[in-house]
Amino acid sequence: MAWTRDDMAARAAKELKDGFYVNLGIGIPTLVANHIPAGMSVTLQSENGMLGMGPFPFEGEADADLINAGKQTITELPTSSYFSSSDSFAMIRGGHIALSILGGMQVAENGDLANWMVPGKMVKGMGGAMDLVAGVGRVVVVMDHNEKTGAPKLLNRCTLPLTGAGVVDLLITDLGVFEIDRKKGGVKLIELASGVTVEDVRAKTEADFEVRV
Amino acid sequence: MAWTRDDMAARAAKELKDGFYVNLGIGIPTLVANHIPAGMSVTLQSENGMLGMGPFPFEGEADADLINAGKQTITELPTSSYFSSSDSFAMIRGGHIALSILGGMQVAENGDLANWMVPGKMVKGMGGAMDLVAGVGRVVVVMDHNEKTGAPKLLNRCTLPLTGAGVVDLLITDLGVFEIDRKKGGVKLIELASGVTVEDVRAKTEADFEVRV
Amino acid sequence: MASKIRNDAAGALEGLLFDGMTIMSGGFGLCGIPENLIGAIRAAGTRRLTVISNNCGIDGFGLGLLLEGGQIDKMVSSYVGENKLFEQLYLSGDLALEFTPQGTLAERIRAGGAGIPAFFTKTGVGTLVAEGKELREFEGGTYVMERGLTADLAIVKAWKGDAEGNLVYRKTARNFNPMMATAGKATVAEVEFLVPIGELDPDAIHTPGIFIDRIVQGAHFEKRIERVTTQPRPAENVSGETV
Amino acid sequence: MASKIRNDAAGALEGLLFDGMTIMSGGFGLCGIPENLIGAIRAAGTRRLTVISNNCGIDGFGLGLLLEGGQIDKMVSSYVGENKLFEQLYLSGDLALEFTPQGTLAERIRAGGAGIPAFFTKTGVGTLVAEGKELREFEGGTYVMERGLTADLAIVKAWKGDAEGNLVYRKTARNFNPMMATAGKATVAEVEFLVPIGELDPDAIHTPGIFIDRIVQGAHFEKRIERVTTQPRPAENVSGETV
Repeated sequence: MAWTRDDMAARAAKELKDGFYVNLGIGIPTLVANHIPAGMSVTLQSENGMLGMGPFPFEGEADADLINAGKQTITELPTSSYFSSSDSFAMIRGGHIALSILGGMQVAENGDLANWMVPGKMVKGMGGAMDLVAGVGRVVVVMDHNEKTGAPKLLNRCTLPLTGAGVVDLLITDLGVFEIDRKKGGVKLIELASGVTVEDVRAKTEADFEVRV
Repeated sequence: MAWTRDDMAARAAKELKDGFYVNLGIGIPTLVANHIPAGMSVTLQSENGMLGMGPFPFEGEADADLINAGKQTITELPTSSYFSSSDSFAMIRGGHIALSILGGMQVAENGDLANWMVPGKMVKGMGGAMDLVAGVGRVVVVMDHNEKTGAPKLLNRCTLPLTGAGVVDLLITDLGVFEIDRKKGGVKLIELASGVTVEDVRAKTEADFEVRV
Repeated sequence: MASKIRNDAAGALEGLLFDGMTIMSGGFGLCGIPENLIGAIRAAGTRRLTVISNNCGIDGFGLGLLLEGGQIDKMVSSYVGENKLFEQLYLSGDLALEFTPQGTLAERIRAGGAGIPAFFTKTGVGTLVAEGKELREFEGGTYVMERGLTADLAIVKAWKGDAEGNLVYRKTARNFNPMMATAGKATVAEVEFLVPIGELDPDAIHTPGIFIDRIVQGAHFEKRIERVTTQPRPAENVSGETV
Repeated sequence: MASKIRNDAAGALEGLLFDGMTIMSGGFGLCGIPENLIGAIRAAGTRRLTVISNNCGIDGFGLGLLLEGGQIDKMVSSYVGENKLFEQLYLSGDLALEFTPQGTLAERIRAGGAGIPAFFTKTGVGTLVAEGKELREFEGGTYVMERGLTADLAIVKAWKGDAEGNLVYRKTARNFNPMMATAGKATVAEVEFLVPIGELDPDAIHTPGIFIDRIVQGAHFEKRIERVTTQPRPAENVSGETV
C-alpha cells in the first residue's frame, strides 16, 4: 500500500489556503497544482521571474520566452506579472511567499533539509532551493520515505550537505505526514498513509517521532 | 568684477563631455543645463527617478506626476526613462553617473564638502546630496567664494558638518576654479575669473593653494 | 480569494491602524503621495506614529495633515524643508527626526522588503550619518553598515491597479512607492484607476500583486504641485500653416 | 553623442575582449541568453574566462559553445545540470566552479551594480555555502555576509531596445539580464528589435540606457527551448459556430 506520487501531491495540496502565493519545486511538488480545489485561488510563483503561472501551452503554442524554473514551457494568466531574478528572490527572501513545497533527499528531526548534492557524484547545483527554504514562511517537503536501497531518509541528522538548517515545517512521504518543530527539534507523525501502520513507519525511519495520528 | 552666477554655470558646463550622464543640483548647478554646447549630447538624471530630463513645460502643461529633484515641474524627452528611488540611487551609488555638479557651503583642501546643515539652525535634511557625492565619479562644486559676511568658504578644514569626506574634485567660485586632490589633499588654482588676481583670491581664502593659472 | 478591493480609503485601512505604529508613506515631495489614505489616517486619529517617508508634506497637505493632527511622534526622512509646522514641532521637542540620506533610505526600505537585514554603502562615511555605525573596508574603500527598514503598514499610491493588486506608476510619481509596497507587514495601495484584470501588460507591471493586501480607487486626487515652473509657449504660427 | 549602435555582434564586442577576463552573461537556462554575442565570443576565441551566469547552456548551444571552445576556466552559477561537457571538464579538473544560490547570485550582481560591496542574507546559513564567510545575528536570526559582484563585461539580451540603450525584456526572458546590465564595467546588449527612439514607453523601460554602452540587433535568434511541455488542444467545435 502506501501513497502514490499523486496521493502525496494531493496531501500536499491540503496545505494550500485561499489567497496563498506558493512556490512549487520540480517533481512531485509540480503535481500539487493539479490538486488545487475548485474555487480556491492560489497564485504560483516561478522563481525565474513570474507570478501567476498558467498551465502548459497547447501543442504548437510553446513560447521560448515563457518557461518555469524547471525550464518547461508554460503560459500566463490574466493576473500574471513578470520581474527580474533579483526582484523574484527579493520576494522569496523577504518572506512574501506563504508556502514552498519541494522535494528532498534527507530530512532530519531538527528540520534540516538536504536535497542538492551527493558528495562524490557530479553536483548540478542548488538553483533556488537554498533561497526558498531560507526565505519562505512555511516549507513542506515531499519525498519518498526511503531510498531505493531501503535506507531511511528521515534521520536524526542529515548525512548529506544541507540545503538549509532548521527549515522544514512539514514532511509528506509515501508512508505518512510528519510535523517538524524546526525551532526546538522534534518530529510528530500526524497522519498515516492508507494501509500503513506506526510500526511500518518506525521500522523504516531513523529519527525518533511522537505519534499523534 | 568676478564671475556672475551665470558665468559660474557656463564654466561648470565646460566639465561636460559628449555622451555624459550628469546630475545637476539645485541653484546655480541647474543653470548649467542652459550652457550645454549645441551638438553635445548630455543626459540629465533626476534622482527622484528619471533619466533624460527635459526643459520646463509650456504654461498650462505642467504635470503633477513629472517633477525634478527640486520639485519643479519638467518635461520628458523621447529618450527618457523612469525608475524607482532605489533604482535611481543604485545608479548613483554604483558609479554610473559621470558627473555631479552641486552647490556648497564649505569646501576643504582635503576634498571635504559641507552643504547640508548649520548647527543651531533648523536643518532641512541632506536629501540625495550625500549619496551623490559618495557615488558619482566626479564631483564639481559651484559656490560663492565667500559668505556674505566675507568669511572664507574654501578652508583648511570644514567647520560645518560634512556632506562627504574627500569627495570634491573641482571647485568653481565667483573668483576662479580650483582643482582638489581628494586622495592626497591639496588645492590648485587653475583659472581666475576676469579681473581677479591671485592676491585677491589669497586674501579671501583660508586654504593654502598652488597657483597654476 | 477574498477580494483585495475596498470601497473607500477608510475601509482600506480598517483594522490596520493602532497607536504607536510605524507607517511608510510613498511619494517624493507631493508627487505620488497616497493622499486619500493619508486623509483617512488623519480622520482615524491614530497617534504616536513613526512615519517613514522621504518628505513630510507641506503645511495643510499630504503628511502635513498628520502633523497638524498631532499624530506623528517621529519622522524618518531625507528632507523636510517644505513644512513650517514641522520646524515648530521639531524645535519645541514634540517631534523626533531621523535623517537618512535619500539613497540610503530607499535602499534600506528595499532591503527590508527583500529580507536583507543590513548592507554596506559609501554614502555618509565620514559624516554625522555614520556616527555610531559599523565601518568596514572593502577593496580599500570605507563603507558604513546600514540596516533594512520595515513598517507595520505601508501606504502607496499608483496610477493604475487591478483586483490582483498589480500596480503601475506614472512618471516620477513612482519614486519610493515600489520599495515601500514590499516593506509593509500590510500594504495598502490607492490608485487613480482601478482597471479590469488583464488590462495591465504583465511585462510592464511595476509592483506585482503579491505585495498588495488591499487596493482602493481614490475618491479624489488633488495632486498639488509644489513648484510650477514653466516656460512661455513659443509664438504660434499665426497663419496656421504647417511649417 | 557617439552612437551606441553596432552593426553586428563582433563589432559590438570589438576592443572589449581579453584573455583572463570576467564576463557576466544573462539568461535562465536557454531563455533570454545573448546568443549572438556568445557566438561572437566563441569566434573571437577569448580564453581563460571567468563566466558569471546562472547556468552554462547546453551541449552545443549557449555558453556550451564556449565550453566546447575550451574558453572558460571558471563558472559562477547556481545550476549547471543541463550540460554533459561541463561534467567532463569539471571532473577532469579543467573547469573550476563556484556554486552560488540563485537568489544570492541575483542579489550579488544587483549589489555589484548598485555600489553595495556586501550584504547579509539568511540563504545558505548552516550549509557549505556559508563556510568561511562571516556570520552575524540580527534580531535573533543568523545571516551570512555575501559580496557584490561585478564583471569586466556584461552581455545581455532584450526584446526591444533603442539607440539610447533603453531596453525592454519579454516575459521570463528578463531573468538575470537587468541586474547584469548594471554590473559590467562595459555592457553590451543584443536585441531582437532595434526600435526608433521614442517608441518605448518611458514608464515601461526595464533597463535605462545609461547602463548600456553598445547595442546590436541580433542577426539571428534561434531561441531554443530546453523542455517543450504542452497539453493537447481541446477538441474544436467542428461546426465552426461560435459557442
